Amino acid sequence: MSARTALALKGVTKNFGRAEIIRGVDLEIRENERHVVIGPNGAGKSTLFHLISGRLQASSGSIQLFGREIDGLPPHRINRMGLSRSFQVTNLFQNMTVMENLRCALLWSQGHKYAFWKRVTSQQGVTQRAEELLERLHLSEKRDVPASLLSYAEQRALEIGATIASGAQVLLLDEPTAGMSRTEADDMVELIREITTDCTLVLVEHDLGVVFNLADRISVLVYGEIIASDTPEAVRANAAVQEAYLGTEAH
Amino acid sequence: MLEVIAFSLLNGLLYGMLLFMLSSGLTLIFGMMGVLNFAHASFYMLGAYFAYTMGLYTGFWVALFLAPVLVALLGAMVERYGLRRVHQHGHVPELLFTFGLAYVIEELVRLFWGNIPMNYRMPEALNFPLFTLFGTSYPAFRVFMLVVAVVMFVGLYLLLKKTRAGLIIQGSLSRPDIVSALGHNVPQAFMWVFAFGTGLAALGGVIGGIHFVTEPGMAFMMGPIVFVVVVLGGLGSIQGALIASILIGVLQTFALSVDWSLAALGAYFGYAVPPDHFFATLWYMDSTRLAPILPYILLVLMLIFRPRGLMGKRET
Amino acid sequence: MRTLYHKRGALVGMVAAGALALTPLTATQADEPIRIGYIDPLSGPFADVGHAGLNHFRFAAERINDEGGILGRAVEIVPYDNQQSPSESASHVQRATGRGIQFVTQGNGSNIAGAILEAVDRNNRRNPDNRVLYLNYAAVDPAFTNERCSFWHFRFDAESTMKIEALTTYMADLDDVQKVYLLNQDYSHGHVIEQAAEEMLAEKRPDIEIAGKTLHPIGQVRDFAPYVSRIRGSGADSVITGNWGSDLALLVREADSAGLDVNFYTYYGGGLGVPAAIGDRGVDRVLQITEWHANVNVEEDQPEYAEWVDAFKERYPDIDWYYHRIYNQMYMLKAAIEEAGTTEPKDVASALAGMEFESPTGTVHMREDDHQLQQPLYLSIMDDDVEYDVENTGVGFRTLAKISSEDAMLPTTCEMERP
Amino acid sequence: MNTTQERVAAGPNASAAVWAQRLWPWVLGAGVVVVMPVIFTSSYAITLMSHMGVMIVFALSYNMLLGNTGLLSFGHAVYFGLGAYTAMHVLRYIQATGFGLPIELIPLVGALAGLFFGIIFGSVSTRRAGVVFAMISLGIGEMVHASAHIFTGFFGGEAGLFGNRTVPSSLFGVDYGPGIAVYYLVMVWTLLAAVAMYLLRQTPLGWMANAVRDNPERAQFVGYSPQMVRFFQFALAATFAGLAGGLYVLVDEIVTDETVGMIQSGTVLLSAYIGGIGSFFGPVLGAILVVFLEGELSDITDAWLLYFGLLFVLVVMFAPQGIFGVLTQQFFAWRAGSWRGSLGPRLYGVASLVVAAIGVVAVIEMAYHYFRHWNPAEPMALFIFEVTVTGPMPWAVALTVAVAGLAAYVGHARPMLRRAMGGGGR
Repeated sequence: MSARTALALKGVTKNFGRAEIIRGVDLEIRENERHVVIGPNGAGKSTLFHLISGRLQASSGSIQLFGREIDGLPPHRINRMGLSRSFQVTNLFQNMTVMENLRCALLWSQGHKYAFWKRVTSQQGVTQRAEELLERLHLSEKRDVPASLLSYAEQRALEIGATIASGAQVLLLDEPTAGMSRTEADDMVELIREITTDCTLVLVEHDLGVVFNLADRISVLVYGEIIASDTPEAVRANAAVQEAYLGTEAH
Repeated sequence: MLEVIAFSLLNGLLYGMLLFMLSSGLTLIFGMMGVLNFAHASFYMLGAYFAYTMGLYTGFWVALFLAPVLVALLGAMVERYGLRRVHQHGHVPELLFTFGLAYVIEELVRLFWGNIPMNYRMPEALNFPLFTLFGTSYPAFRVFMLVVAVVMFVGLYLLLKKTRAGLIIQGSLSRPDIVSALGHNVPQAFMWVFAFGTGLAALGGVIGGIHFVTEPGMAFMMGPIVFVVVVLGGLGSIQGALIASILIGVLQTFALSVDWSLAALGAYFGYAVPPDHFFATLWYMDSTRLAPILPYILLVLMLIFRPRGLMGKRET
Repeated sequence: MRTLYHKRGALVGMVAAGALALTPLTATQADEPIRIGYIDPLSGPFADVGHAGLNHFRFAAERINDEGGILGRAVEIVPYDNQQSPSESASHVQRATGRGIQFVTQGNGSNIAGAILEAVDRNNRRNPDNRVLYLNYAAVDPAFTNERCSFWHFRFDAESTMKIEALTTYMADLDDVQKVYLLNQDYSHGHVIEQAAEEMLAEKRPDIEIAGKTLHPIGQVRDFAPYVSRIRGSGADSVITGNWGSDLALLVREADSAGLDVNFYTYYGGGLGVPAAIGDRGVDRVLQITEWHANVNVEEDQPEYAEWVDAFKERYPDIDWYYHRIYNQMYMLKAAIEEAGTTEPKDVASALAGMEFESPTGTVHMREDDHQLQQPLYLSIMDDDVEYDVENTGVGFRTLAKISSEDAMLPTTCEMERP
Repeated sequence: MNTTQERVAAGPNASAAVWAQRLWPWVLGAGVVVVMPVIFTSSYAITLMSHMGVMIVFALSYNMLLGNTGLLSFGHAVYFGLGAYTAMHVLRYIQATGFGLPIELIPLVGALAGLFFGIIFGSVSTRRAGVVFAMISLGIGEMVHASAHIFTGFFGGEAGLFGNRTVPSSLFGVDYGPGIAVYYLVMVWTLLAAVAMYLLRQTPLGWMANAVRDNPERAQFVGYSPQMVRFFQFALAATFAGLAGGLYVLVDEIVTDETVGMIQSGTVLLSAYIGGIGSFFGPVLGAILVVFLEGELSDITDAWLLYFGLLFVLVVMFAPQGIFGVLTQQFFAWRAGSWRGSLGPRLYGVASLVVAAIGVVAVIEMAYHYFRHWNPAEPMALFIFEVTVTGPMPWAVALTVAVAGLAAYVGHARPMLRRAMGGGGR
């Protein structure tokens, strides 16, 4: 395990009016770790992701990415610092083709920024990277199909692809296998495993099969608090977790 | 000076209440359906014309009730056969639809009633000076306008606070997803809200048509100001619409009645811009000439610094 | 993302649209009627004013044609709808010259007139073999016969400062005029009146106090209550206003309902739509300065011209013969063409310049220096006991004073370039 | 519609043949530009076509906002008008001082002014999209228009400003007095601007503009600030609008407050939308159509504004992809062979609609005659007939035609068409 800390949350809270959704979360995720956050519905998992990715601002506490404070920054700034995320609900450029989606995802990291003096399709670097990604996502056949016409599993795969395209070191994946059949979910796990070899991965996941298959470490979030954060084995054995979560959901 | 202030307040209040009649309907429609109805002022105009024509046969008092109902029915049809169809394409086409509708309504009004102002006068029963203040007589009709506007506000307030449908409407102004609580027939609910909103505008027209002028340009004149009020007051807030209406009414009336300029203000603090300075035109400009752009400056500033408006519960 | 084939349709469309443009382009022929391009608003908010003017011109043209036309050729009025837009008007000038039209006329709006004047000058400079004359029947900005004067422009209405000159001369003789309020629209027309009225009153009656002067946005004020309370606050006994249309009607109505007792000295108290909107509220209160009004025919016993006015009323029951200058303009044009023996604009212009013409109101004179018609003016007041009412309201105008053309005459700064 | 294959054809691996295919519309466009004035020689027609060029640039710049970036603006004329005013001031400056800027470059002055004001107003208005942006643009539009009457020094009051295009020197020694010379100058600029805007759509910024339009959140999570993307697009669109304003000055040699006004803003919105905001060439078609209708239809009928409004409403309701979109759709359908077997019903459908339209037009024209003519009893010319509208007969006939056409379409042709297309499409 690497010594560096990729993502560190200290005493993060989030209120919506009087409702306290996140109640003081401390979390440390090391570089190149595959970290899964689990917890019952309404525990605040998605909110936590929104806080980390900059979609929401924490009410208090600090969030650091590689030692730099990111709370309060807009999402695109956080993204440029090396953090990328996928969504629970498919969130693509629906009118664009698969290839175009990937290209868009690559533009910033390839340094093209807001350029209006060069054509996208003439940028060999972008094209090459996009083609590679297509290969790895097993979407080469669908290269020029609009995203909206892809199957659900393909859309999810493309979403993962768009997430990793920028070469971010830290990836947040929000329920990547939600709504998938068993085999589709297995394929997705396999894909994630393949394409995230040298990234730090933070997942929210319900499917416990996926969780224990993929995770290096697991954090359990219940009612806005982390009640355990440890290796899969240790979490499985943790009595508090069993009571609060596994006990109620996984008979 | 005192009389200028008193009259400006009275007239500003009056103008504000008229603005409120229009904007309350629009804020309902906008808040619930997300449709920023460009043709809203056109329904105000139709209210005036309908009431005028009807009044020739039935007299003013019948027209006062009948014209808004007719316009509301027309509004319901516009929603049912026009907006609902466009709705599936998204909000921008909806906006554009109402934009085009405003053109068409204006042309139709010109066609049927001509370009010249209508001879739409107040009923004889209200055509007398009610009281005299500082030597100026105050017509009874204006007081009547105020009464109608206040009655409307109270009625609307009770409707929204005391009835079930009202509570749901009120809820959905801040949380559009609640609309489904209206039951399974959301489209029909939309239709009636649209009809109700246009009916309110028409009521404003029945009265405003007398107070101002009933002519084909009246919608174009009123339209942008109503937007300003709705945005300023805050999305879906009836109280906000009331405050913003009165604010704009009083502000514009005051700017017109009182001699005032930045230079006067500057002189008060012992500062002056040299007359050949680039901003000198603005600096020495009379407030009367600046009055027309005041609402738009307010609008732009409000949208930049507080897009939710004065009392809005969520952003537009 | 985008496909190639989109483009073909665009070009097909372009070609199709272009093909349609062929229709209006017709060639000129020599023996056709003498055509006068009438450029005024025929759609939109000012359409009624434009149509009223058009009917005046058509009526006059028919009369001339019944009398045998000009040089044996018929006169035809060709309407162009300018939508009250300066740029649209300028392009209509171009369109008219393209069809070989040699005379254009316009009246509504000095901004429009400025654009037309510019377009006409430019055309005559660039296309010497296809010139056009601009006959201005109502745009009163003094600039057109002063610093912006042109050989190709003739004005048949009295320009704004002439009217103010006549108004103030009359007011100077009234002892009960003590405090005057100047309320005008915020554009050049209103600015000219405000400035000229202040200067001339100061010169003729230094004891008259300008109680206040206000400019308001044109065509946008719906509620004149604030202005009326300002006038009242100033203690004025008279108001001079160049307002027209609803800006005047609303002002007078508001003054009436607030019980404000002042006299309104106006330019356009009898203008289209105003009497109908003011009604009898204006009686003994609204005065106007014009080159003519219908009851002049009664007062000065002009049965022939009265017949003309009656015939017009019979033909167009909704409006009245209002533009006496159109009568002057058409008959002076006829005389000029007959004198020149040709419709060539340069020759007609030379004939028109300096022409004296016997009009029902007396001799009028087209001054050669600036092409401004010098004519008598009438100051009249709204009255409900007159033979000719206006707009079927039962209210008409009665002459208070006739100002001879010598008294209304003003010097000009025009330095005309003649070809 | 099989979009996949076309996308492949238009993809990045374009061969020389594809390049030729890409270029031919531009070559054809240039050809049309050269040929048109030979066919339509009157000075008015040439001015009309020059106006079309100006409007094309303006409408294309508008579509950079609405079509590409999803920003609905009600105040785009601000940049057109301010560009025009600035160009006019420079033209007058040249007149007054003999300053040596050649006339061919004056439109660039307009473009720079557009850019300048685009940066100023864009920085405050592009923070949000949607209704907030639309409202701010409306507010700024009203503000600038009202200012035109207040700051008469710059705007020249209601009379506007005049200039003379023949005064400045020419780079190529051309005399720009005749309209035809200006026409070619305008067209060269129009083509240049159109090509530039076409290419802009293919740049990273152009792509991200689409991305931000469709999904601003996703765009943020690939590193782009939606606000910045909107801002850049806005400033560029304002630049091209200013360029159009500069061209306008050369054509008309007059600028008035209506160039910054709401009506101008509305016209460009109508042009772009009627043509079709989904494709690059939609606004081109729309601009040509709108300028043509404004110039010609108003001479033919008093009801032209009504037709204009109805056309717009119908497009919004039934063809949100715009006229160009409908044409291309039909073109694809034809290529794909789906007209086969449904040609009869298609023609029948179109014919029934045309009949309905004729009936409606007849009713409107008669109504205008009845309500607006000083003497409704006077016979009027309607198509090839002469009718007297005070009697019931013409109304009955016209209404019958309209209703019959519509009924035939709704009740018969449309179901038939659906059946035929349902069968033929597979």
